[in-house]
Amino acid sequence: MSSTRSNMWKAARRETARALTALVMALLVAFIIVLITSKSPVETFGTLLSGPMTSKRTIGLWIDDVAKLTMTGLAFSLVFQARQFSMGVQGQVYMGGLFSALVALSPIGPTAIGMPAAVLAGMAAGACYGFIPGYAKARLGANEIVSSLMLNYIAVNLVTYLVREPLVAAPGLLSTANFPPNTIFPTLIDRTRIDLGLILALISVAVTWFALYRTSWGLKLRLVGHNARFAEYAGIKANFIMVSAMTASGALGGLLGAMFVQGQAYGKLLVQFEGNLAFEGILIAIVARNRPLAVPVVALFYGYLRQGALIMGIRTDVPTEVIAVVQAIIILLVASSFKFGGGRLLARLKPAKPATATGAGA
Amino acid sequence: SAAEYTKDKPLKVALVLHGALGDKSFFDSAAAGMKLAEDKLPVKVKIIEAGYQKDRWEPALADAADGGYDVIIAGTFEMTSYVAKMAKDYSDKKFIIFDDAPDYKTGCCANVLGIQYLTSTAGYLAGYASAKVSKTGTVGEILGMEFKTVTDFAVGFDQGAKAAKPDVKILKATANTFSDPAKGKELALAQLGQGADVIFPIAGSTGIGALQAVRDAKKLAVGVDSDQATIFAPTDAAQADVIFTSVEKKVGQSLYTALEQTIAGKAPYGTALLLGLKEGAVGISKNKYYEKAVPADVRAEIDGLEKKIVAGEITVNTTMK
Amino acid sequence: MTALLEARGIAKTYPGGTVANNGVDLSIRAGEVHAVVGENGAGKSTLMKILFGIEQPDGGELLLDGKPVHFAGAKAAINAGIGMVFQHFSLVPSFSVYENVVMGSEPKAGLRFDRKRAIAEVRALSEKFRLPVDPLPSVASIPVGQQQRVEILKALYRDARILILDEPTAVLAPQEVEELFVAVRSLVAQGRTVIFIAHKLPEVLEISDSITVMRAGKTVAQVKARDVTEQSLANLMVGREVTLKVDRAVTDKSTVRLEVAGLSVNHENGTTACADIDLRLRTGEIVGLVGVEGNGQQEFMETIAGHRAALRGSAMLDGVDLLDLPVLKRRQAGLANIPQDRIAEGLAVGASLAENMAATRLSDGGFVRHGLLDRKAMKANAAALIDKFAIRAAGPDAAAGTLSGGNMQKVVVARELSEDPKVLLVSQPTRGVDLGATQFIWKTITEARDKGAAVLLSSADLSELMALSDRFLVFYHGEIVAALENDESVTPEALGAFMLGLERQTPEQIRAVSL
Amino acid sequence: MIDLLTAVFSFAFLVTVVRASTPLIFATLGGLVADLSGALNVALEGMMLIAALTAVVTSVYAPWYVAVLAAVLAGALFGAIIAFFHLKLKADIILAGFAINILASGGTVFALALATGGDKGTSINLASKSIPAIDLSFLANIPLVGPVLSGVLSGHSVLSWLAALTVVGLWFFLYHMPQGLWLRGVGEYPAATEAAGIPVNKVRVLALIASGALAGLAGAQLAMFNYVGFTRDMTSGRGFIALGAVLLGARHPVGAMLAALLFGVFEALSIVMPGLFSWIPAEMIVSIPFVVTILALFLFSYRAMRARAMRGG
Ligand SMILES: Nc1ncnc2c1ncn2[C@@H]1O[C@H](COP(=O)(O)OP(=O)(O)OP(=O)(O)O)[C@@H](O)[C@H]1O
Ligand SMILES: Nc1ncnc2c1ncn2[C@@H]1O[C@H](COP(=O)(O)OP(=O)(O)OP(=O)(O)O)[C@@H](O)[C@H]1O
Ligand SMILES: [Mg+2]
Ligand SMILES: [Mg+2]
Repeated sequence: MSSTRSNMWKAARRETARALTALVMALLVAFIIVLITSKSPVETFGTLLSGPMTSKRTIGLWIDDVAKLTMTGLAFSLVFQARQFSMGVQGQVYMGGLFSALVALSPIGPTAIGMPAAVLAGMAAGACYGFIPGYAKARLGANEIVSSLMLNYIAVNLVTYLVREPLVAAPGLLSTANFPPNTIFPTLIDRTRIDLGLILALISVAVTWFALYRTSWGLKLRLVGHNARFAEYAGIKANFIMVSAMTASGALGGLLGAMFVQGQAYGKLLVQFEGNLAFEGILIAIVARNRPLAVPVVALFYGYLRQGALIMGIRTDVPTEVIAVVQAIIILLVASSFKFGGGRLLARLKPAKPATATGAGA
Repeated sequence: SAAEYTKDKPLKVALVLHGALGDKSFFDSAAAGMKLAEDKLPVKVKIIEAGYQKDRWEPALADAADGGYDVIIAGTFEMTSYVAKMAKDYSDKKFIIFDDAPDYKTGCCANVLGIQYLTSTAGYLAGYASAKVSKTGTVGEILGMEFKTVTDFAVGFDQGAKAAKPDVKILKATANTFSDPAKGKELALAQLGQGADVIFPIAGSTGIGALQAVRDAKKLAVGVDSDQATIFAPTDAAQADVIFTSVEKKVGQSLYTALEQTIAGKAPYGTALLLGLKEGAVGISKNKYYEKAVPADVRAEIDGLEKKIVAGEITVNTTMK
Repeated sequence: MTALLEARGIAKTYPGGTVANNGVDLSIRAGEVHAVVGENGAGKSTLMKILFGIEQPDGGELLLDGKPVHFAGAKAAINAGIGMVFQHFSLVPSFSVYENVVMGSEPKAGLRFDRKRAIAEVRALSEKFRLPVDPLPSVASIPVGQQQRVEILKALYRDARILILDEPTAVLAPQEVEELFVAVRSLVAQGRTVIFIAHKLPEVLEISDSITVMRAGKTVAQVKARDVTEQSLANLMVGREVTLKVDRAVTDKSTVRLEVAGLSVNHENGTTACADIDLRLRTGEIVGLVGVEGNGQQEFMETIAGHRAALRGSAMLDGVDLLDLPVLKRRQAGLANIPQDRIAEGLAVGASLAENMAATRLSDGGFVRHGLLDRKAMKANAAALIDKFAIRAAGPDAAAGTLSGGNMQKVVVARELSEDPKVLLVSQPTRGVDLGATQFIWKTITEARDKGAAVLLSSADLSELMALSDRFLVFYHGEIVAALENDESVTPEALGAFMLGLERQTPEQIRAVSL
Repeated sequence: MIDLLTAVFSFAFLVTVVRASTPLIFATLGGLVADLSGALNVALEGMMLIAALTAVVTSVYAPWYVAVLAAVLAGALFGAIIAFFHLKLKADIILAGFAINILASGGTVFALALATGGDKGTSINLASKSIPAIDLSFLANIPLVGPVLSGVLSGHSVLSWLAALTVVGLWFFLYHMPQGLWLRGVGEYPAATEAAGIPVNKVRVLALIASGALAGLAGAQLAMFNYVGFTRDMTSGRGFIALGAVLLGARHPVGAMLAALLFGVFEALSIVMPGLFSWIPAEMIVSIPFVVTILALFLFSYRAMRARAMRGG
């Protein structure tokens, strides 16, 4: 037993070392690009590295990003662990944001239960939206990648329409009225974006970990993920588990939606509020190897880099677009040290073949 | 006071764009105003492109507020609430929001200058001219998205077109995106197919696609925000040829004026300016293309209408009030 | 006369540290059938992969016709006239037989893949080497025995002088083995050389001229087949005495445990898998389902286990119709199942042993309370089973995928027997398993029987069936065509006649034994 | 309703459908080739964008067909880059694909600014060329069927014809050429092809390169015909729609084309409809293709399921 534990640590150290090596290489590439494009490269590069730490506010932005990246990373990890490749977190975020807004702006909003009610409404909406592709797959065998991608587009358009027409604060705007103050997440640190959302994200990490590794549902889910045929053989209702995993992941996505609109960043519902953050959860989940406890750690590093790059774009003469190039190269290099996830996705698209000993549980 | 700012010790200005330069209309116009200000006034400008991600806009604004600038400029209703919030936190700094204004009634924004444009007044003239030059009696509008600064162009355009020809047929399409030129082109082709021979795209890059469809069909188009014929003229004469006028929203000019007044200590911070034809902040381009496409008598009528609007004799509908 | 193909001092260590070959010598003469034998993991397949160029040796050398050669990949080996049929087939399932045969060396007409010629060539080849198989259907739709012929044809199509067959008989019925041997002899008669790997020593002795024995990555002996007996060969392989005798204890067979009546099942493509099956299974007995693979016995087992829907019929276990129940309820009713493919069906290789061993019981109070896992109980259970079944593993937390094949099989057997099932379904329990492990698994199954379990055994290995079964039910084209008590009068030949549909009993004769 | 019907059953509508579908067909075929080889190419979007810019910039200095070729090469280059990271450095293909998308969205704008001397939004400062349409209006002179023939066949981009040819060509390649067999084999069961002496990795690399080249054609059509010029993010999610179309089209070139055409029809409808039904919110019209895809997917899956159940599996 102790030997497996020490093996675990060895594996963790090896992976961390690999990721860090890649990171250093990536930063080197970033420096070269900065060297070419910036008039004061050292300063610019310094901004990339230290940007997020320059003030309480920027630290707040970073941590707020981490909370959100953690949520989307968790949502993807959960479905990936069940070997479902639903890409629907984005749609769930929009539906979650929408329903949390509907409750916050309803008569319930200003009451004492306004905030939790709005959060729960968001989670419920996200769960429903996660349920649809899951159910369609279980009952009809409809490919969840396609259906969830399409549902994303529909959710984005639906929210745009509702915000623009029926829910709009004043004609011609692209947002609803501000939510009642009591529905907005309180800040944890004054004058930063760090708010209740961070706590919700950390609770979600703990709950997801617990559900996956300490409940029978979680074990069933992982067994379905490891080998669905075996799960059926063992008497596990694989379809039920699959649908419930996608629904639970949807609830996480919906919660992220509520965190967006009820958080310090907005406090209202507006069009395209998610800014394509949801998809970055795929990167987080894959690098974290779908393990809930690793998700916030990866989010912390990735969020720092993301924030540093954005601040570099704002403060220096390196155009914002170059940052995308740096980000892309970093992802490529870090990815080159992780041989996981995609293979599973492919295996999923191909006729079932027994997997060999790939990544063990956390 | 005015004496404070010199070339060596300039007024430090940050322009925060919730997008990026290169849109050939709105942001570029604001940036042009900044360039003019740097040339002519004791002003040093930093343009910050915050990109298209909504949750980055407030941080970029805050970063500018933290960054030692005297005046911070941002545009459109999408930024207003952030500017209002920031104005409270940084009461020693000045803020200018163009194309929208905060709600001063809440008493929030003594250090914020709002600049709004009555584009409908210029839209009216363009609509009038379009209906007159249309041979088919059908004109088209292509909107990027339906929000008030966009629809304001359209309501004025509609009213003007109907004033010229009560039975004019107006086609309307919304692309739902400002960044899909292929889609804009398709929408314009569809409207051309339905008989429109003048098209007014109000849709950013999507609209640029629409202009191309008009160019290929050799019909007419109305440009938006800047004098788009002049922008196209050096590289694409055929394109410039069909843009017989543009509804100009002179963002750069009005920002220049606002900075000039700020230096002179005369800018009315704490209020909103609603600028239209009268103030010269909007207008239609009257260039050689205009003269070629619009008969002299119609041009005279339009000049007359312009005077009446300025004098308040014609009330133009608007979504801005 | 120099050897046609020679390996000298081959060494191979896999990344991860497994030393698979450690000084292997092999010398093959032209025109012989050369068997390579050894326990599971002795390094046979690895050696073959090196001969075929898809693994690179860390040391040693290969000589072909006395000249040193180096194969950078399969292509090089193929060009040198070596062909290989893998232990795990390498056929593309959705492709047709002829496509699989010619893939990589297709006949062309201009840019086109000349299908007509390919089909004709495959037909001709299959006649020439007496390997009958229809070139047109997809590989997924033909029985395993034929798939293997496709593999052999594939090698012959590339004009292999030396054909490597890695455990070709493990999946074949006796008649199919005979057919294979006919083909092998015809190959040798036409000047080809065959390297042959098998675990069943009688087969090895029957077909081969020379035998190389491997143990733990080394060559321990090379002998002439006529110089050895089964027993002496087994001793060489294992290094100790092995016996494969099973005691057939007298048990109480009075109670009917499982009563199947009128059971009919269809394949996915709508054709009949088995029709109107009636049988009774009593406590303390093993009933062997005999049949060439693809005659419905596997589908029958899967239906009882709950992985396939029945068209009609019933299967009563102590008065409850299993067919109405979901898998979990069937298990709770006392059914256990050792599936034919342990990795694909019987295990989650990425999960730990503790999890694998509890997987079938996640709804009873033993391991789960209020929806929460009792991890202590799960680990204790796994530790106990690891101990009891002598499973070689790091511990309950080790991932199942890190175990050797034989040990994986033990994990499945241990889990399925841990609850003292009333009815035990067993499919191909010793396929690809070496002597020692076979001995162990047989012992385990008979012990379960002695404790009162009713066992249904399906196996492609006739000697296994004959060693273990109390009764035989012979499946042919989805029907039971014969039912026999296992006594001295029953010979493999007699069973084979039924299996191939050459003979059948009357319904009365069948009912007398099957019920 | 009559308006809608006359609009839909017009030659102009057909031309619109073909024009809107052409980039999707290429992109879908690109996705298909990669998918069949066993790699999910999520970078179609980014490859199209890079190719679009390449086409526009090249066409300023060279004839249109050279520009199209350049776009194909650019797509192929990025196919090779993905192949390098995925197959050689063992990077996860999804991650690598997303990285290419990010690279494309920023890199094209940066490169555009370099090419135009500072413009980051559009290429209107560049005198870029268009792909010619093929005018077959002379067919109208044929008695009886002439007008219909000319209406149906005339006015499509050269690349639309190439797209049709590519579908047939790819079908021929996949099912009638040895190398097509290899490609499908590699995707379905690589071990089998390896044992048959087929260079598995080479096949995969070539498949990804071909996938990029096809995405390159999609980008060229988008930036040299549907709209002539480049604007930031002008692909607007078409690469992801193509990914869906691969699966919807049952992983067959003809199916892929039909799926792409389905999207094209609804894109064209969403163009035609606002003129006719101005009361329908724009967002709803834009959503039609997505709703239809989902319904089609559910329906097909349901029917496949029923068919399986009928056979009693
Ligand atoms: N594909 C593989 N990758 C890495 N290690 C493997 C692989 N297959 C097997 N091993 C390791 O090699 C060891 C030996 O495996 P092998 O199957 O040859 O065992 P064995 O000695 O034959 O045992 P048994 O008789 O139970 O089959 C195993 O313990 C396993 O950990
Ligand atoms: N790809 C691999 N990676 C790591 N270890 C491997 C690999 N393939 C085989 N091994 C290990 O190498 C050893 C020799 O395996 P090999 O397959 O050659 O045995 P074998 O004699 O063919 O056994 P069997 O009779 O079970 O087929 C085993 O311990 C096995 O687990
Ligand atoms: Mg073994
Ligand atoms: Mg072997």
